[in-house]
Amino acid sequence: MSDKLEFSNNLFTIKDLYLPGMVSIRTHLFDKKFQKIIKDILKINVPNKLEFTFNKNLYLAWMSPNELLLFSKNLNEILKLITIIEDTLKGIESLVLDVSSSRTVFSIKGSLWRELLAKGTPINLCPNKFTSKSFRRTRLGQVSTAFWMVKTDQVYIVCGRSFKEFFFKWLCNAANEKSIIKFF
Amino acid sequence: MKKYSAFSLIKESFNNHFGWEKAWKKNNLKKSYKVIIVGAGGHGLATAYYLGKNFGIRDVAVIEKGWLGGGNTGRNTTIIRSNYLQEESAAIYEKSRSLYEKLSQELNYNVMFSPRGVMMLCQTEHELRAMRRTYYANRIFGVDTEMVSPARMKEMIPIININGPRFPILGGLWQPRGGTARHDAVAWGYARAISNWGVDIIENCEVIGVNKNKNKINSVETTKGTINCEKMCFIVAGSSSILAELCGFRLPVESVALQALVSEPIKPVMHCVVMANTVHGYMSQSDKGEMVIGGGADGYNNYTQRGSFQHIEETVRALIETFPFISRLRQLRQWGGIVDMTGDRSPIISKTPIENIYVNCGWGTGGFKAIPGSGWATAELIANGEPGELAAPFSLARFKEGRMIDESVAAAVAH
Amino acid sequence: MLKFICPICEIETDETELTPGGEAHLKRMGPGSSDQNFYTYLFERKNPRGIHFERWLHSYGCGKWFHVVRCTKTMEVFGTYSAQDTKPPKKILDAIKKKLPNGKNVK
Amino acid sequence: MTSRFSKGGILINRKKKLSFKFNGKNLFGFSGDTLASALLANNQVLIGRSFKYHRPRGFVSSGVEEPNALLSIGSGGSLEPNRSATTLELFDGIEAMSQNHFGSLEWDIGSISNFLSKIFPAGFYYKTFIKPRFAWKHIFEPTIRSAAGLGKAPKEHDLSSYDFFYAHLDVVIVGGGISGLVTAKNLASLGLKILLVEQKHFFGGYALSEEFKINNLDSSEFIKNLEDDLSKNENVILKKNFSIVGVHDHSYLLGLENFEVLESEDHSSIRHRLWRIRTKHLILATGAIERPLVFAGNDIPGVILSSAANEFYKLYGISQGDRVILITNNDSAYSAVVELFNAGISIPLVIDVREKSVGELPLKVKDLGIRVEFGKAITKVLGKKRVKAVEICSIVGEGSVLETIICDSVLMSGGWTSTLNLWSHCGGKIKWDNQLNTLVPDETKQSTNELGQSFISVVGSARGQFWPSELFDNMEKVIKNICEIFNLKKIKYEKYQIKEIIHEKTSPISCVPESADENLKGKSFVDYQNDVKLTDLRIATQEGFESVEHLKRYTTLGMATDQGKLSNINGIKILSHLVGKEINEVGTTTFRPPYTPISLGSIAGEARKELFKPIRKTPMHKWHQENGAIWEPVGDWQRPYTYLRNNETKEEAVYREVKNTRNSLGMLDASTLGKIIVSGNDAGEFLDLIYTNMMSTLKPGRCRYGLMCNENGFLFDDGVVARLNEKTFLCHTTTGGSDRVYSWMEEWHQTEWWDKKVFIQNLTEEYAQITIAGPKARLLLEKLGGLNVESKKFQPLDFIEGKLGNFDVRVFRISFSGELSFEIATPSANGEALWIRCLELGSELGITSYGTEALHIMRAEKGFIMIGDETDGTVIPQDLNLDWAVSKKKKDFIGKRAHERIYMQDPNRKTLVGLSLKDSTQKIPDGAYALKSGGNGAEDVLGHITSTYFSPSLDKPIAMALLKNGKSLKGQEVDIPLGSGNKLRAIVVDPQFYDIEGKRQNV
Repeated sequence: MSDKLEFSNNLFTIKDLYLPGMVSIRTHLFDKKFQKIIKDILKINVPNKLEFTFNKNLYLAWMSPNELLLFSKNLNEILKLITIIEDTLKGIESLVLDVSSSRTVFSIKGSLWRELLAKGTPINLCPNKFTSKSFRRTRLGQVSTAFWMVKTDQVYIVCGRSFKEFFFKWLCNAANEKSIIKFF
Repeated sequence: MKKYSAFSLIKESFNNHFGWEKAWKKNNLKKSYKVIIVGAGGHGLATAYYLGKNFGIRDVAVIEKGWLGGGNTGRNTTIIRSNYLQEESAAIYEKSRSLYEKLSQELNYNVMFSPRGVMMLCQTEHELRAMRRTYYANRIFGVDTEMVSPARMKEMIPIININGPRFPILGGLWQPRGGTARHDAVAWGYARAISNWGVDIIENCEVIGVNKNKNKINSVETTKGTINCEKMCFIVAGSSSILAELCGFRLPVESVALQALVSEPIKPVMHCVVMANTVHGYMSQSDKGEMVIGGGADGYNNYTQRGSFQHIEETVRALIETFPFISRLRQLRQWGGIVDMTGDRSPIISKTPIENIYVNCGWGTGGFKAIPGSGWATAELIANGEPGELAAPFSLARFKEGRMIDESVAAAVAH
Repeated sequence: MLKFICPICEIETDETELTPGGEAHLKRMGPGSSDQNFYTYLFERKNPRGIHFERWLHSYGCGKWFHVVRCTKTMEVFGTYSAQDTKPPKKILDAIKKKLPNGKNVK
Repeated sequence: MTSRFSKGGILINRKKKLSFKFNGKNLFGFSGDTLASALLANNQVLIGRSFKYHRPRGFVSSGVEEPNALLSIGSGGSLEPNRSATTLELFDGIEAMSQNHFGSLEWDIGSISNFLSKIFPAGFYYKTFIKPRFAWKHIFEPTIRSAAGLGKAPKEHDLSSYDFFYAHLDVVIVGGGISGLVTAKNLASLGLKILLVEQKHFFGGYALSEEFKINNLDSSEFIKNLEDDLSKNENVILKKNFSIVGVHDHSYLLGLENFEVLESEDHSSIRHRLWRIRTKHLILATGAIERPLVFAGNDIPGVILSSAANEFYKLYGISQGDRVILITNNDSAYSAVVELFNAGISIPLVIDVREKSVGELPLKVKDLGIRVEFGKAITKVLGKKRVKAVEICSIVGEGSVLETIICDSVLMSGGWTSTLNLWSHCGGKIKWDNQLNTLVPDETKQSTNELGQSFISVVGSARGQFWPSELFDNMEKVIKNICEIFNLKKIKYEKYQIKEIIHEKTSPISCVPESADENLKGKSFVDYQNDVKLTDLRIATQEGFESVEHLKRYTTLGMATDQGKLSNINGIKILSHLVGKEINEVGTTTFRPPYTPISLGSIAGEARKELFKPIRKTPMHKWHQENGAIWEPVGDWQRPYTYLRNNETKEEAVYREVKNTRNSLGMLDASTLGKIIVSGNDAGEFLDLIYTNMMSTLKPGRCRYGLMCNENGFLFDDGVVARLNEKTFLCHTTTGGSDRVYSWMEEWHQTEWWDKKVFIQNLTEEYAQITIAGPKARLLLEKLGGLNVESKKFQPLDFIEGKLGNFDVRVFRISFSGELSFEIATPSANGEALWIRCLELGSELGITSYGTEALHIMRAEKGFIMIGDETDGTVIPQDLNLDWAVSKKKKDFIGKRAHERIYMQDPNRKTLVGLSLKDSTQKIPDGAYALKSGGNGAEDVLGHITSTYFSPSLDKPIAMALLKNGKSLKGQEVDIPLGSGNKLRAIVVDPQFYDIEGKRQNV
């Protein structure tokens, strides 16, 4: 793998989480049978529109009306889950794919993370609009991304694997301590 | 008409310039004309000019909704070139360019045609190949162009950044006889010439209806009354669909906004026009010193003459990569024009489903450079009722037949 | 810089997150259609100065196409709806009627 | 002379001295100064030369409207031309240079054109330089061009950095003058998120210099209190040095925040930040700009707007001279006279063009013993580089001199123009109000937002009411309106006590004297920077340039860097007078963004150099980088073009790679190929519509080459489709095509065939893909181990899944090189490791990595087409002899109907052929055209070369071409003209050159 992507200054710590596990689950999310299966296997609910649900190790995010992204920091856990989910969903119109290699996840730590992201995304990041439940896909610094808040002072951002070096540079640049507004 | 020359200018200076006449007369509409041209932009005025010059048809009115030259003629980046790939395009644009060369003398009006050269950059291997194809096509179709190495380009345009790093310059297609002209002057010059022949130019006169007898034009309803005519041609870029609707048919055209901007004036730093297709931006320096910058069009239908700012951002980013020095210049002004986009991005000069109604539209982002050639070809179409060689390929029928004239050959991307 | 409510996400989306897709409700003409109909389908777009029914893609979001009703002159948005709706919802048509009682530009 | 008083100047901190340079001279100013005030403090009145005639010019204003005081600031990579000194807050070490002079500022050779100004009125260049034709190109234009422009462009890269920010707000208030601040105060308690911006480096606007009492407080104190109050409110963001420069559709605003002073102290700070704002409501508290009067010599340094003189005095403690006169058409300008008089300046005369005024201020001036002359005007100002005296005349008549008054500065005031640019950026209209003598917003034609509702309110003097007591006239209405918009309970509006000042109406007169003769008109400037005079406007209208836009374009009025902030209204008034129409009939021009010029650097933001555009890298990128790869950008991807070893040339490297692959073994990073999963019960049916050939009949475990056309029938992508299982297909696309094809499938699925039960997923990034090609390819796979790759078990167009060594892989037996070839896909995370493993194990087999160029050559040797080379958006599959991949059985697929059109059936369509050169030492150039043998002209054109290479495998040149009715030309000779004028002779052959029977790939 390429060199470690890590950055920190007085305000932010940005890190590539490396090799988390990710599964794309495509199906009709409103299907009650499907919702029950997910609840049974993962012990979490199917998230609402633009939100995510989670338990200890897993995040389950709403990507579109027919796609969920299941995310874990543990690749092996995910690989086990894929088989289970795939088997259980047989008979339901669905597509379950391991996409762990497709994307990468950055963690940004620092209480001013909203400010950092607002340099690149047109979405409204005010705390009452982007909440602790929110999962948003958007364009950020010319790159297609999705992010969600894992703690009040930490977000995870997903982007395509091939973009990650570019995107990391973009994040580091945006983390400039000299350009803080304190907008939020 | 008083002749323009250095001599008359000096003479007039002793008279405090009280002797100058109106550039074009402000006449009232007559009841009827042989030909009505709708749209007093460059193309409409040029059409009237060549109708008069080449065919002796001077019983003509040019009617205009707003002010003369106020559409895209006065809202473009004034680039003139003819280094087109397809034979049909090269023919009409080269005709146009060659007419531009002598236009000032012909009209006795300095349109400031400045053959300072047009450089098209090649920034990927693929683009280089495509540009070479254009170069060879140009040679065969009689357009004078040459391929230029990066080193030579740096000599010609010292402020260019040829080393990338993202898109290093691999070469360029140079058309030495391309350039720019003063856009407003082109309209004013043609207007002055045709007005002198007695062609009526009627501003602030909007067409609100078209009267037909069976399937043939009869008269035109305007905000200033009904005008009878034998033939009518509308040349109203940006409003073509609206005119077509009045006539009772539809055109394969969509209206979108194209934006441009200029920087504040600086001392001359770049003497030719540079076009960078990979990063999508083009730039020249006006005789006032402003850097004139253009880029891509919006992707949605729009009649507002305002576009989305992201296109300005993208264009400026692209040009800063190639010309880093402009970063510290300031954007002085931006504007938008509404352009007609056709299915193959090539124009339409054609008969229409209605007899004796002709249309000239669809020039997309490249209309200014075509003004004289387009006028020439359209005049021929109106006068003869059939297109000549220049106009024939640009008929409406081509879309039905699938005979596209597509210039965007570099659009496909390699493995 | 336009913004629309994506009817799938039900949130405001910025133009930079979207991709425009031209006229909506085109009827596809396949093999066997007449030359005129095929030409109309491929090229003869409605291009009104006024109310326009069009398609947009939420490309940087949910990845779904949707329909927008927008005035090309004022940029007013009359509403958005699913790409699988073959007709605009009545609510939107009513809003248009209210704005343009003479029905110009509206079919 | 101009100088600094020993005390006063509420903005400057006399304890903090700053040094700067002007034209090489070391000068001093104070913290809080603008560069303009600091220059004036040093008696630098002459500040630049005008654009056309190189006339000496001085400061005429104190703000963004300044047309004259444009300087070049800095040097090298931080050089900034055309910077207005009035808007630049002074910082230590500024290097400023005056512009647009040949020789020194004081002695400018260019000013010779001033003497020729009579011959060169507006539009002169349209009338001359016409003949002889060559002269324009070679003499006249170069001369005109060399005189063009103001400042010099920087030559070096910009060292500064720029920032973007997206903000979502409820209310944005533009203008930190008294109206803006009071509006903010009234809204602050409502819980709305508010941004208030002020373009200058201080709040208060004219209320700081034109003092009055508000709630029994001095206005400056009132402002200070407001500012303190608001800065404590967490709902309100207060910003100085911040301009809203554009209002765009759907209530999108652009704002520029300026950090130049900060950057001068700390080079790692950003220079500008471009704010991209969505707001629900916009309040314009943009104030007004004083207009000059038009009279002869009104451009001589020392003639200045009265409000500017007052501001320079009150804020920075600057005097404009020792003997100052005022010419005005209104009452407000008198306040400056009172201030200056009280400061001890001699005021020999106040000229009022009106017949009388019994307003409070004129009376006060009279009471001070100052001479006031009504009904008078200025014939002309005497002086060249500095005002020396003025000649006085009657307002009526031609300007016979009644008296000459010695003075060193002339203050002028032609009334006020409300600043309404932002009101009209997005479609709002503006009208002229004869009563108020200014522009006012036309409430019936407002800018609207996405809901079709107006979203802009105007408060304060931007509404055209300039006296303090009128400032808050509609404030209550605006606040109420906002409460309604946000559905808030009505709040109590705070009332302010401001004493009304009794005043007389402003005169509509803007040019004096009324019937000035031509000589005087020729010296009366309307647009300072572009040197547009009264005579120019007269000539233009005489020649029929009567619409505002024509006038503007013909004379360049209002086209300068100040965008007509001072000149437009006077120009329109003069035009209306000349053509005898009301101002509203003549019309005002459309204001376009930006309100004030913004740096191109800020527009690009952070996206420069390595952040210019996203770069996509494959998992093996680092290895390529370290092993001599030369990059070729394909879409956003970087792919190795070839790998240079030692001192190889590019060509040598490519040939080596080809030969090595053909002779033993090569490997290619094919990770960038698009990989799209289409899965579901209807997947086969769906793909039958997408591809031209039949996919539903493909057996699981097998692959098929497929083509995609658009609805126009033109081929736009190709690739191999593998059927993974009964309901799942994996579609490979070109590198450039992966995103496009994915979107294409989604689009058709969502908008046309949503009844088809499929899911589509783009897995391009999920897999790294390595092509192993060459006679020894199977050996390598066997060495990797784990899969049975025997030819019988694993046939061409088969694929297998399993473990290759330790790697999870899917191996496809497909060949684009014509060699025995395997494409190995593995999760991207393992891509680099597998690549390195292949190299290690392959080293004894003589493996080499090859790049895109070798790939291209090998496919051309085999006659395989390449999207983008053989296709150009106008080619249908049939043209490329790919009829076999276009199903005739299927009822429908995208492009099928289009293929039925007349032109697609034309036997003269260009079709793909091969070309073989007689002389094998030559190479057909890229992009060349083929003509009938012996032909020369356009009518002889047969077509063009689509691919041409020297084939290292065959040791001869090969090419493919699209030629008219190509099949009929087989065996015939064609000519290929070269750039040199020579021709190559070629023979039309089959486009397969190498291993025609396909023995090599099928072993």
